[in-house]
Amino acid sequence: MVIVEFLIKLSQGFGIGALALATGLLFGGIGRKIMARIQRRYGPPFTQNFMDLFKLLSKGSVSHGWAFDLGLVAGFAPMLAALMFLPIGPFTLLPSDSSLIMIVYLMMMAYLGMAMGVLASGNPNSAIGMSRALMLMVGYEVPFAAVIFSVYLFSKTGYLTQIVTQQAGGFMNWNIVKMPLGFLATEIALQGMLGEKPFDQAIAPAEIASGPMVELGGKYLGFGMIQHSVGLFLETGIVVDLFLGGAPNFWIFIAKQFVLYFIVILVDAILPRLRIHEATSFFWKLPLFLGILQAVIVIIQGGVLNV
Amino acid sequence: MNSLLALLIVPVIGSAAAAVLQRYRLVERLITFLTFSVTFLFLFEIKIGDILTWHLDFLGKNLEMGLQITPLSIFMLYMTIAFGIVLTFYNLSERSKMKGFLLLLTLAASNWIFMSTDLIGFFFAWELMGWSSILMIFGGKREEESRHGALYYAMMSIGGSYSMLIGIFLLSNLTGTFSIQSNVSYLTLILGLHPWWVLGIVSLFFVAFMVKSGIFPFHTWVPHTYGEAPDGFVPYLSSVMSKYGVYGFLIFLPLTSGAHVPSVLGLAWPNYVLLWFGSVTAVAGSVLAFMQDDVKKLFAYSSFSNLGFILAAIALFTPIGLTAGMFHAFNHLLFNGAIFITVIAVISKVGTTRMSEMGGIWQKMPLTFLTFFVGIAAAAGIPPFAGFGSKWMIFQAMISHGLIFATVLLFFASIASFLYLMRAFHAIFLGQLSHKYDNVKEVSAIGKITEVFLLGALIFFGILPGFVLDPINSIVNSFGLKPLPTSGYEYINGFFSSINMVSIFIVVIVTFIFGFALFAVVAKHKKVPQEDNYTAGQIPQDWNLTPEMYQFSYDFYEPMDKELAPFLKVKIDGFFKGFGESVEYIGEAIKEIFTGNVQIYTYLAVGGLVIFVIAGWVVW
Amino acid sequence: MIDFLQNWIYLTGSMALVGIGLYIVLTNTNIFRIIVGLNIIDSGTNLFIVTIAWHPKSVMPIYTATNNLVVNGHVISADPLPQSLVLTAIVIGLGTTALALAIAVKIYQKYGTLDVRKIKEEDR
Amino acid sequence: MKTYNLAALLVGVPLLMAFSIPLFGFISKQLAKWITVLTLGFEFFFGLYIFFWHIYPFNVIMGNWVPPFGENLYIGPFATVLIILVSFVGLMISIYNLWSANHGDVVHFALLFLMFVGGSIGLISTGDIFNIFIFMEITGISSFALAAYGPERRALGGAFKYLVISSIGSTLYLFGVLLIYTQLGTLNIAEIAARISQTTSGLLTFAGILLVAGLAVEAELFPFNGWVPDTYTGAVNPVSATLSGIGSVGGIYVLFRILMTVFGKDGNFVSTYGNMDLMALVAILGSATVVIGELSALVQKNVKKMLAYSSMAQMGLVAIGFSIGSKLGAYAGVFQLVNHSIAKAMMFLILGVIVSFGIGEHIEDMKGLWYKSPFLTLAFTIGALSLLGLPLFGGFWSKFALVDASIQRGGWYDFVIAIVLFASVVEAFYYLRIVGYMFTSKPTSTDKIKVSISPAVPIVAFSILIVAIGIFPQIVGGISWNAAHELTDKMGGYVLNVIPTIVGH
Amino acid sequence: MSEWTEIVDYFRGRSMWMLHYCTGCGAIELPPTMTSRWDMERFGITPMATPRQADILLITGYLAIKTLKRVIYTYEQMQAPKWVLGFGSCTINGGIYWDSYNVIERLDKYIPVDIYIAGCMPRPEAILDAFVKLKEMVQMGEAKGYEKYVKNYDWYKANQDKVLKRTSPVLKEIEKVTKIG
Repeated sequence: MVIVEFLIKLSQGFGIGALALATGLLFGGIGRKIMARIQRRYGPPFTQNFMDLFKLLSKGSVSHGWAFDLGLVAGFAPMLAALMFLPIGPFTLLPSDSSLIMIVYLMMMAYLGMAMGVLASGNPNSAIGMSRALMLMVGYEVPFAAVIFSVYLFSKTGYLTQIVTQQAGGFMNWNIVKMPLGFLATEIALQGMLGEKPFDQAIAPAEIASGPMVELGGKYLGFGMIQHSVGLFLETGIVVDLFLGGAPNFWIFIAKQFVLYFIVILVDAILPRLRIHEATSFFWKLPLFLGILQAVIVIIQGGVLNV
Repeated sequence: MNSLLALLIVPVIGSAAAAVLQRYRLVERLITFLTFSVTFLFLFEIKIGDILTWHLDFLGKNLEMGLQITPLSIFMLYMTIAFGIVLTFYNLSERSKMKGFLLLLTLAASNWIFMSTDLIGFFFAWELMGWSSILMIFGGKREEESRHGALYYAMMSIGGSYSMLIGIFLLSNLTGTFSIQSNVSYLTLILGLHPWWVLGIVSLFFVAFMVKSGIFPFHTWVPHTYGEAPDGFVPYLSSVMSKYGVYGFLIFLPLTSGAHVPSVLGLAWPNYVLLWFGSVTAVAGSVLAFMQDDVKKLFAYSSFSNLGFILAAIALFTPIGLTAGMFHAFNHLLFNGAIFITVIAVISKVGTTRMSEMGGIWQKMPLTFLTFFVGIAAAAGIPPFAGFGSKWMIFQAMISHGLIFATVLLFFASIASFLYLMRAFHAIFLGQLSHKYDNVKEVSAIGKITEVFLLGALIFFGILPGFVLDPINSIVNSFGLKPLPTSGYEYINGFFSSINMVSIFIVVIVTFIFGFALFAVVAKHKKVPQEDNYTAGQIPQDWNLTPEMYQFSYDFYEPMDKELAPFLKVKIDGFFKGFGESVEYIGEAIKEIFTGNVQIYTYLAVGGLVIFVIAGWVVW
Repeated sequence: MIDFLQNWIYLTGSMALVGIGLYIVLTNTNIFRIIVGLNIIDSGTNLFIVTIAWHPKSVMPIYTATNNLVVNGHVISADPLPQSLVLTAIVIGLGTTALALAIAVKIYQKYGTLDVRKIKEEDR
Repeated sequence: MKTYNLAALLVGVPLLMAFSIPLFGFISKQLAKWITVLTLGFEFFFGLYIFFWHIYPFNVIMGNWVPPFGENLYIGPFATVLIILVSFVGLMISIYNLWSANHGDVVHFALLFLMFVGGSIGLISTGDIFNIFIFMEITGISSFALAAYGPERRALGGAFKYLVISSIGSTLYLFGVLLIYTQLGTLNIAEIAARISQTTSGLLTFAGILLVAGLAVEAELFPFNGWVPDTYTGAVNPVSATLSGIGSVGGIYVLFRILMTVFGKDGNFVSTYGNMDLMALVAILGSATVVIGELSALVQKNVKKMLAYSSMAQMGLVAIGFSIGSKLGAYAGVFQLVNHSIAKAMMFLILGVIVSFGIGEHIEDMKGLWYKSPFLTLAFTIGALSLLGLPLFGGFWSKFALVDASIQRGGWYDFVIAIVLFASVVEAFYYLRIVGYMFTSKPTSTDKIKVSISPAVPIVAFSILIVAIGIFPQIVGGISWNAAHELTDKMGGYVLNVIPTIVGH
Repeated sequence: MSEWTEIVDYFRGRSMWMLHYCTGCGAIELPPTMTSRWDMERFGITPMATPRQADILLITGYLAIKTLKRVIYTYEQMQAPKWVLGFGSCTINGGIYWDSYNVIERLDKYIPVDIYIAGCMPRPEAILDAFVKLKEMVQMGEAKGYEKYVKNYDWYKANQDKVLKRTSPVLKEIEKVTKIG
């Protein structure tokens, strides 16, 4: 019985992964299209990212040793694992463990694995890129944490599923209405999380030869792309669950995610790249202020929890 | 023989034997290891509530001294002795200059600290632990620096323990007893009447504990000392010895739990202050750590940063806070031990502690690399390894009190810990392998066994935290708090949510399997040597490009310096150093009194006499 | 008790000797002069000891038929004890002086100077 | 009043043997050295006999002249513990001398040494303040001569400085004694003690100041301790050990015998006489001594000089302990005195062994001693840690008691103890620095030091004693408590034991 | 199996990532090709930063011998399948440098060139045309330059060595060079 359940879950998980990957790739393609249109280009087809991924997975590549391989897999697997705890619309694969901080830390393991892989290549460009990525992470995770904690305090629960349930019943129940400042902070943090301009220091192609990815080719780059796409889905999904009240079905969920991503793309299209220390300190100023302010408001509104 | 006494006697006997036989290094190490093991065996003999008292004819009184086993002390004993066994086992193959007899004295002291029911015994053991560890640090590799580090530690530690000494007597003069329990209950009794007075005394104690744990602003000795201590001893120093402070805090923390003192966000304000000390420590440690190039110093900072987490959590003194703090203490012991043991393994092979001179060791020491990887993953709080659960609980404990600023600070420290861990990981193991290290070999069989054991422990306690949480719950219970509900070995129950670690583990494993499968299915890769690297078209051989030149690990987070510069200007280290220097300056001046000229001495004597006579005249 | 303050002239003398000795010790840099100063201090002390035992109206402290030691219930004899004390003190002073002189000679041999300011080692 | 006249041998035997040593010296130089060992061994076992059979407190009556009329020796608990201490330290140093005093005027060295120890024992046991002066001079003259021994010229300079300051000090002491005599007409300590509160003459306070000043020279209290660094450094190491382990013990003993027994009031708190609190004066001197001694030692690079300064500072610590005036304070003082005496004597002896192997006294020369001789390094470490008051060693308990006493006394002693503890941290720094040099660095030459049996015996004995006291503080604790009782309860503890018929107050 | 190969080739043709090795003046033609006027991204062609990621090596001008050495190194660092585009007359016959002592005349003597773009300079239209041609060739499975390189490696190597040995005297003074760095 347990095995059957496990197999069901396994197949469901596989499905979720595929869906997330597809959505992520599609979003990427749409993003490129939108970007092209903003720049008055025709742009690649929506499906360009699928073709790119397919090509990458079929292309030859070089490996710098087993740590390189392990790192790439370790960069991809935990992201997929984190996905399993995300409420996607009404459906959550493992609702009992969908603790928000846990998901955040699983995502970090993905970064850790990715970092291990790219650093094992021994290329200084990847090291510089990784160092920038990590410094940026110190920036955006702090306001994001403030927001997470204020949501915790507001919802009095740490389960994403329950946070979603609490927002049921219409637009006015959404956390975006109740915690607008927090949403704003999250939206800015999301820009950094997705590594879009002005926060794309880590993979500055003309500057440090695409940073962490400098030695990645073929399937390794493909894995990186999968990680990025799933990460895109996951991160926007978390924000949707946190602030936009989840969704009654999958399509609305994706639509909401897309709205978020659309904002990110628009910002990406019009802003130049900051220097890394400017970016980091930017996150410690406005977004952190917003996040903390939100938390303080929540504390004042709700009073301190009784322990 | 009484097993409680055996916990003190056996290490002392072992210490004497090791001291006599210290000329034969292997025998000495074997004795050290065996003594730890035998002491551990005696642990099975004791149970909670065991008590042993004796009387000491001292100070003209018949003072009662005693040993007692509480849930907390047995937890600490198991933790520290077990770690000691692992470390001494590892040291069997290490050629570090650690003196086993001092380590065993430290063990005796530590056992006594955890069991003592009276302040005399506590202070005795505290000082014993202090000096034996100081002498141990003298054996470091870099001689000037290790001396400096040990003296720094000695000054702070002795200063701290004198502060505690004053506290002990201020207390015992009021109560007329040295018993810890009656003194604490006395303090609890009068806390409402004289809060400032009680807190004054308690803070005298806390200074000693803060020094030992390296809590801000007494953290400055930590990098100097950890950085220079003998390699074989550093893991013990950072994993075990920093926990004495935690134990000490836990003695006095029940004070404010039931008292009527002003509170901040539902937290008694002394605890609130303590929590801030913890948070600031966590941040300071993390921030300072990622500026480091010396690997031992880096993890020294990391160590006290984690102690900040622990302090912040136990300062809450709620069931979840206490559980989280103790759990993190355990996890810190584990992952810090793993990290430091692997680090010293690498140091012993490459012969330097500067990270910018290492790199690429993973190719030579794969098992060490894996252990280190899991260690830092645990240290960064990544599920499903040990270390995640406790950090996760700490955040929940903090946020459940609405302590948003402190929580954000701690989260920042946690992310920053990710930074320095990554930096160490990169600089030591990843990147380019220098030709200097072509002959580096994996650790010996003993080292491998140790590493596999630690690796296993990190995963085991990560996915089955209940084995640690159960004893912690009984500790929480013994403090009169309601322990968190338990629902099986695989569950961690937080305030806001609970997590089934096994299911997370399974999910991660499945995704990993899937990842590897995908990796194997898609197009093949080919293995290339390290020189075949993107060099913007330049051919490395043509330009004598050595791996060291192609390794970026020095000043890894240089851009951050700009942002953090204002905070780094606050130099507490400099304060202590300046203080020391001015004392020395005064000493130079005072020394000039003794000029060597007998007439000056006569003048002094006659002058002194005249002053006394005049003073006597005036007073009379 | 004999009120020794009556012997103010001897008292002043002894104090003056101590003062002079001290002055010599403090102001002269020559070792021998310092020893002489110490000796003068000794003499002053000895004089003081003798002084406290005696005053002009006292009689000798030997009981004979004609020598009344007690008049009207007051002891009027000189105190014999300080006499014995002073002998000890003189002997001790002599010993000290002799030793000091011996050391002074050796100092002159080894250091080549009698200046106390120069009798010291470099590393202080 | 208990009498035990045989105990006069305690003073008589060493002095007699001292002056007969030249005779033995004619036979063999070695014999002269063995005579010191035997004599001091006799003293030590006599002391132990007195201690273990609990015959103390008792008097020794000279020629049936009952005190206060005759001269007497009084051996109470305080004297007993100090006699055992002094004779033990003396015995150990004389065993050490069997090996170290090999050239020069060995016979007269033995004479002077024995005379010094005998004088010290006399000083401790006598019951008469003028006799104290005589014994002080005996120890003084012998110690000047001892200090002048040695091949180096700095010994002479040190001895001369000691001589000058000590002469002035003893003159001051003598003046004090005479002033007391003029007021009370007696020299017997017990009688003075009993009658001192009958009179309120200002001259007595003046006498007290003179006595404190005179005795502070021997007790090494600032500003009367100018001689300490030069003399200790100049003298050969066994002599430094003697001065530090025996000489200062006598000085402290007399100082507090006079302040607490003579000037003390009955009861727990003592020593205000008139309005001038002599104990407070000593406490100030002691604090100043501790601070100045430790800070001067801090910047020293010469280990021997460092030990000298540290000696000074430790005596300050002892003085502070006694000056608290309570029973606990006196207890701490006695305890600390014992610990310091043992540890410091041992450290000087170790330094002597080190120096005799051609290694210098400079701190840099201590490098890598651990690799040359673990035995000496461990012993030195034990001594240093004991002085620092770290556990497992005797010093822990005495510092513990000292802090306890100060804090119980309260008032401005809180400030004093803060200074003391600060100075202790400084002390910890420089001692641990030496220990650090010994442990860390590789030596430049790796010649092993083979310590022969004769210097090893005292060093081992001292170390074992230190550790034994550290583990079982009762060894010293019990008798120290009795001694503290003797000092603080002057009528019951001292006066009535000497003159049972006296009417106090 | 051939269907699978066809599918793969189809996608490869639709997603070609380009590493432009910009020597000489040809680089000036690439910005208009990439940006809104001509927009080569619509064919799925994007510029890449490193040879590991790239499918196309676009060489935009004359190649001095020293440059050739780096081009070959870069080419060998790229992973199969990979294609080379020779851009401008310089890569075909040396162009205006036809008689220079240190500029090679024909690129395909040293590495296999799949498509040459003639012209001095070729316009962006020509470049796009070449891309489209290359795409068709890839999708037809005709662009097999990289296989040719493996098959005839000895020949290429001999040609390379013949010219490259002239570079060695310059590069032998390594000490001087590395000292500066």
